[in-house]
Amino acid sequence: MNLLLVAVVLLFVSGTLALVAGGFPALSKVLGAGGSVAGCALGLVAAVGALTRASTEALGYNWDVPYGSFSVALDPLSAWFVLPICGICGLSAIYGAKYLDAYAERKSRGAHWFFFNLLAASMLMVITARNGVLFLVAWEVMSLASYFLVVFDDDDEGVLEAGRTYLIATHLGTAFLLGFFIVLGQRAGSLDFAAIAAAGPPDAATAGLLFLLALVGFGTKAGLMPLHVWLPEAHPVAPSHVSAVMSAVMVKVGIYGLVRALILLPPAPARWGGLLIGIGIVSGILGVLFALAQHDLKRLLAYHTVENIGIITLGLGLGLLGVSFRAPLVAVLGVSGALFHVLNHAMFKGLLFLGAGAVAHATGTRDLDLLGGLSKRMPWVAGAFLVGAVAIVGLPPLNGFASEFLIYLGAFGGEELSDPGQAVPCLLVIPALALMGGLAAVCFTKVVGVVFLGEPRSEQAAGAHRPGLLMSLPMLVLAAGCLLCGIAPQGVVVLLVPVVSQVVRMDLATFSAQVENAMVPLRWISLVASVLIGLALALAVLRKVLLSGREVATSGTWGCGYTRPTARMQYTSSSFAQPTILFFMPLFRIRQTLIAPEGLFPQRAAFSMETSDPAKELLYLPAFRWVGRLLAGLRWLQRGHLHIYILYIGVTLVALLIWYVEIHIP
Amino acid sequence: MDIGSFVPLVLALTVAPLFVGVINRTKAVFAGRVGPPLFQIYYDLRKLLGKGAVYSRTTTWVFRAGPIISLSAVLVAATIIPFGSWAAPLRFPGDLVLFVYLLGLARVFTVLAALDTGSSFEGMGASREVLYSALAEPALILGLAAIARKTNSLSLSEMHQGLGSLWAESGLVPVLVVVALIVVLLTENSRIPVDDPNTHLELTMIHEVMVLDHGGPDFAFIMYAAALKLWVLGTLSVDMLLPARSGVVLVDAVVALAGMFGLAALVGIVESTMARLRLNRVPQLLVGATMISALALVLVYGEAIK
Amino acid sequence: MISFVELLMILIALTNLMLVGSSRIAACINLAAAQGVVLSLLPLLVTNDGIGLRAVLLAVVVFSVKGLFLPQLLRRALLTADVKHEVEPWVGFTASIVLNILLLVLSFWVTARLTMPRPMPSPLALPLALSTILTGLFVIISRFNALSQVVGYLVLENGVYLFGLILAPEVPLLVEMGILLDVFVAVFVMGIAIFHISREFDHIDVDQLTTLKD
Amino acid sequence: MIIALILIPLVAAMVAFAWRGIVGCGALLAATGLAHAALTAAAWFYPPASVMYGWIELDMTGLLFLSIVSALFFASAVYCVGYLARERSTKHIDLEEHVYFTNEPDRIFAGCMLLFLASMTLVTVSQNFGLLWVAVEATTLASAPLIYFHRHHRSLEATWKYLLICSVGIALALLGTFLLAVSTLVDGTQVARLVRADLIREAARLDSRWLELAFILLLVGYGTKMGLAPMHTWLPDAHSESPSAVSALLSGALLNCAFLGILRIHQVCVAAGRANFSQNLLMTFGLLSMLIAAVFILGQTDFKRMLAYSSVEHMGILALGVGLGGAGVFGAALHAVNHSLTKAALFLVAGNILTAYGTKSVSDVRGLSRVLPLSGMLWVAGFLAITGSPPFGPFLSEFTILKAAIDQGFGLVAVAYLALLALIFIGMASIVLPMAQGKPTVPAAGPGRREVLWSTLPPSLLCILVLIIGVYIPPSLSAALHEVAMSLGGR
Repeated sequence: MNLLLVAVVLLFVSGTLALVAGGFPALSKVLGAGGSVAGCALGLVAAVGALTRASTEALGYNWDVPYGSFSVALDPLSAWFVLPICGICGLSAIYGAKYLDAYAERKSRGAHWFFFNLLAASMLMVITARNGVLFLVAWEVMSLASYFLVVFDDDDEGVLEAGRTYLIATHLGTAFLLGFFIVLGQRAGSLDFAAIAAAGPPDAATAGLLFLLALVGFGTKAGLMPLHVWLPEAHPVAPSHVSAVMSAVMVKVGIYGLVRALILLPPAPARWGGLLIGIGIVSGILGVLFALAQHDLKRLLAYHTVENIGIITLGLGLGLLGVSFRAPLVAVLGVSGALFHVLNHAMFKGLLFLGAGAVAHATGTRDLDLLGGLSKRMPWVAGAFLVGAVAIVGLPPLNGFASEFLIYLGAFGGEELSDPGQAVPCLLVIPALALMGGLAAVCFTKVVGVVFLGEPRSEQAAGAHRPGLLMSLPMLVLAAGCLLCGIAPQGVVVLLVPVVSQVVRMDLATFSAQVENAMVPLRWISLVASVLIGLALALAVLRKVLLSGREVATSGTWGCGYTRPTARMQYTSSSFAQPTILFFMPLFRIRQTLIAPEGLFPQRAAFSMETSDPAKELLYLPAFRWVGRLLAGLRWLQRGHLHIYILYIGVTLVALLIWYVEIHIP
Repeated sequence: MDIGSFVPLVLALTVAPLFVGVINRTKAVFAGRVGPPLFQIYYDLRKLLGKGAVYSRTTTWVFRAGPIISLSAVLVAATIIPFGSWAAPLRFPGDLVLFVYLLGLARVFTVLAALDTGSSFEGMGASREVLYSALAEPALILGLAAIARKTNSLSLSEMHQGLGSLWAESGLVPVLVVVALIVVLLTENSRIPVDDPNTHLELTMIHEVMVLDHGGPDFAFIMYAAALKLWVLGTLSVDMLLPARSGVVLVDAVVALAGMFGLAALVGIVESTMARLRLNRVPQLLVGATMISALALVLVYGEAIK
Repeated sequence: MISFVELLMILIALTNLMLVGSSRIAACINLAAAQGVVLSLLPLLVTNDGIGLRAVLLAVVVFSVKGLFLPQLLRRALLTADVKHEVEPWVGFTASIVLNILLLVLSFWVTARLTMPRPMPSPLALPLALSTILTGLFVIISRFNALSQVVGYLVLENGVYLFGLILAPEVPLLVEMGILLDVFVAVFVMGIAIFHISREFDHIDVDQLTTLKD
Repeated sequence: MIIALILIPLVAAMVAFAWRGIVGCGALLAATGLAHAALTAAAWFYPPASVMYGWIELDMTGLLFLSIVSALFFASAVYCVGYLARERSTKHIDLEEHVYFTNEPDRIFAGCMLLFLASMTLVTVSQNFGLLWVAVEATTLASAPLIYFHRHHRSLEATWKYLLICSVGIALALLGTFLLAVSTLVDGTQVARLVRADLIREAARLDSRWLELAFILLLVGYGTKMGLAPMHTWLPDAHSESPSAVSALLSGALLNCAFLGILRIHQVCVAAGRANFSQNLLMTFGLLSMLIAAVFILGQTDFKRMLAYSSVEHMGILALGVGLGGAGVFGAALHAVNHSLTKAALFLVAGNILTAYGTKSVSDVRGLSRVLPLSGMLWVAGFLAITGSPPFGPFLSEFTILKAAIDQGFGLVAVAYLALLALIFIGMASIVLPMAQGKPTVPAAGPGRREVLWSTLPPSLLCILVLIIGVYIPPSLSAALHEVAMSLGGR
């Protein structure tokens, strides 16, 4: 615990120093990034220690603000979330140190590093806070810091717009959290989590209210549908290493909050689990579908964050159902799958965003239809990105598969769920996950294919350059992590055991038994993964042997008889995704523009597809407009006429007099 | 694990190409031609393995990695499938999920290899392939889920054994599942009515167009992988359909083999009697298959209740 | 047979009515002045413990301030700011009178419900105090002219003062003096403001001051 | 000592008025402010004795508000040093009507500022309701000329409205004071003087009817001055037209003083066991004010008016907090401090923006953080603080008030409160942030575009104070706030 606090302090101090040293960019960069890396390293050590010891260390000091106390603790759950936070933040800092040089002449980067390290520190504080006020303060600092990171490039009006959307969304979400913590602390008369836990569970109605408040409040940060609208706006416009941190880690803090809330609340009734599963399925499927429809690389990735958060949520929901159905295996599998996916998603989403950043950095565009052929120009990035893509699609032998596999097992439920009423909600998860997997495959074959393969579609893409070591290294590390967690999942899930036992409250005997049940298939998975890789290598060697000594020619791609193919004839992302989108047409609000070729010698023809987010178009904008009109209807109150103003006073006075005389005097 | 459990694998590795041969022969018969010899695929494979290769300038290592990874994925998938009364060498709770995702892996790399060529035709095929398989996956996994719930086991081998024991009263469920499985099989292996393996117009192709640029050993890998995939999925259906146990291992094996070639013939017949569907009809077929699987799952519970 | 106090009360009521009814600013000022004089007589009558020094002093000050000085101030302002001497009302005169009557009724209704802490010098006193206040407000509201608004403010203050006089004569003298001083300064400052307005805008029609709005 | 508190500014004012050739009025202001602040600080450690038979006395509530007044006056005085220097030139071109106008002579301005300080000090120390009334009225009269510092049409209009509306309100407050006196009559004899202490001591014997009536009238009267909707109408005009230093004082100090008046009578009501009555009224007006503020902040085009409406909002929050009772009162007391400091800082920064960009229209101000880096930072920080974001003070107070609302079982009130806060956040976010960010609309170099210490130091210090309160409330302060809350029937 102390170590972690040291890490927090280190982050904060280094950030501040970087801000002070803003005048000397080099120094400020070293201070900021270096401090970030050092702090994150410390944090990782602390977290791993806590996980292996499976212990809880708490500290409590009094803090002179109303209802506040500086009580923090590092229990397995917190420690588990510290892993991705520190891992991703550290790596992103290394990456960012190089990435930001592009802005050298336009921006002072001291402030950036301040907020970056502040973000990391505040996330750690949120994870460890054990007092409502402390939690809220850290939470809001986190949101603000990330906001200022998002609007780093404030020359662009779009960036500011997106940032504002984000700030407002997160602020509204926080409003629900305020309510949540206050209501939660009512029985205890204190906002310390310990006291709340001691005070015993609230009645069912209050618990339900609390659950909803937490779901909305934390769900907004996590980006659950339909609370996700800010996410695809804000994540793309931020500098890429910030996008990585936000998309891979900060949304997870929302998940952490949800889990923490569930621990503080009484055991969940089945309907909570059902609700989570429902939301998870919606977020997952719609998330991936919208992702499929995007042309902006980073926006696409942002929507995939929504999808993966959906997967995590339905894993959690599965766990809750397991608990309430007395089905320990389902509970353990669901929760551990979800939490494992938290880590995995952090790794591959971080990797993907860093990759996207490298692409944007090298080509100056994020528009898929302008990219292509980058795997020749930046092979390492391409390789790493490919690993991330395979991982996010959830294919063996990588980590994405391992965690989804656990959720699948939980969904099948074994002998535990014989009653249809219980089994059906769980079984719903299966086709949903399958569909998500399939669609994710569509989406990422599209991304990898259009960005890295084929011929470049524009000069920018053709002129792309290697990103350099500082930017490549973090990606390679993350890729290695994805592979490692895919090949040896059981090794990681072992660390998860104490965490899961916190979430599913069951006696250790049954619990450990179930954990063993969950472990067996994982060992097999790791065996298969290694076999798969071995086979691939063997075949590669075989091929080499076969081709050795034979002539291996190169020529143009077979154009099916057409001899003058150009890069612009390639399939674009729009055309690749079109069949799928057309099939799911009812779910989209699509604007298609088609300039059909005409005549014998058509001059120009074009096809493009814009999809807008229905949640935003149909839910939020109308609501805001309505409120706006409602309030604007009162603006005649202040038209500048003095005697009208005094009339208000007179009317108020007379009204009050009459009211008083009528009501209070018999 | 016993030696017997390796028989299905060996069988798959050796007999899979023959299965394709049988299909082609059946089609030839229906078309009134002599058709290629049954072992044609073996000849092709040998010839291709002996050849050099020509690569497009556009392509990168992804193009070369495609066939390799696809083949190895399918190979691993083959080690999960039981045959006759032999359990698979690789069996553990949840291996059915692994099976589905291995096929997915194979597909993804085929598609990527296709996109690596930068040819618009191959892109076209790829974009169709991914949609269809995305829709096929739920059908497949739901069908397997139904059987899994029925036999209370998450391993294909155990499911197979389990079905055998309750074949008598298992009733409609396996049949429905098999129907769904066959649709999936036709899709995954791009047979008629989903795709026409020996059409000659690239615009209409799905699978074949994706491998246009491959040659030599790579193409051999692809052909072999395709054959294996066909065999594996076929075995799965046959296992579901004929889980009868005579108690004599060999008899079961023969029954299963017979089933396989029956299936091959069936596919051939379908191909030579049906026309391929319009591209935009295919998704409906797949959704239909998913519904059938779902129905099977519901039935499982229906039986559980009564 | 009505007492002298009653008479004064009726006078106040009449001044109110004439105030809302009269169209000339000068007349309004005079009416306000008259009201001030009437008020200045009251302390001598309402105090139940004989006429003491306090009462006299108060009467004198009130007379000089409300009866003489402030009206004079307003008259001078009226001259300096050469305004049209007709007040242009927002509410027509007849309507004003009717409304004023209604306000009077309202005051009676309200005050009737209250329990008096002490015997009133006259049953009319309290309602009239309230109605005078309301009248003052009404004048401020219904007149566009800065000067007439000040007059309204004076009437308002008169009402308040009447209220205090009949209900709480115990309020220490010092406070009353302070209060008078404040009213005095207030009107003074308002006078200055009006002077500036008339110089800046060459009119003192408040209704045209509507630049600041949302 | 208390007398000194009032006399120092008074004398200084006299000097300013009398001495025609005086130079360095800014210095005079700053010096007086410093002395005043020093005395106030001393008052924390050596509680001054009461004078004039307890008419003038410094209780904890008074001391709290006095400290706010003193601190803010000192800040604005320092700001004025730079401001008057900038505004020295005789003729100015009016930004909106493009006619020439002159400023008030410095010494008049300074004198009125000092009178303003004196009168506000008197408000905070007067225990007698009559005297309180006199003092409040005096603040109006002293501040009216300040609003008319820039002698052009709009400021004159604002002054007139301020003068008339507030005078009317004050007149009603006077009536309320009389009614309060009436309530002290038990069968014809007065049981208590109009001094707070006596009233509280004899509260049980007061006539509750007349007391409640008195509360109504004082609420309307002082509420007008405090800016509670719907009597708030003078506030945006006066705040937007007066010099920023004055706006800061009006918003941060004057409104509080008026609020103090309401608190005093509320205190009597509490003592008399009529707390429910006054609390309900306060809650109603509080929520109403927040609503009105939200209406006019959304889509506001003038950033000084936006700040003014935000003051209306926060006065509403104060009223709501006191109305909720319990911990809400503590929250309100804390919020009074937070709001004053933050809002003053914001107004001072607004003054810098005004001089740099020469416009009050939001749409014409962009890229502030590049033209005036420090002011830009303060502008955004102040916005975050005033909208109740951690780690700034207002978060804690607004949170406390929210908690009070929920704990007292006013669920709907809590919901409305949160909703309105959210609306106002949205409104201010879409006004303030675009101003701070983006490409500057004016060249970085130009008149008034250089940040001088006089104009940046005061707001910076205020912001730092707010930040400190946000992360650490000194035990002494919270003890004082608790004492205040206790005296107002809260916790």
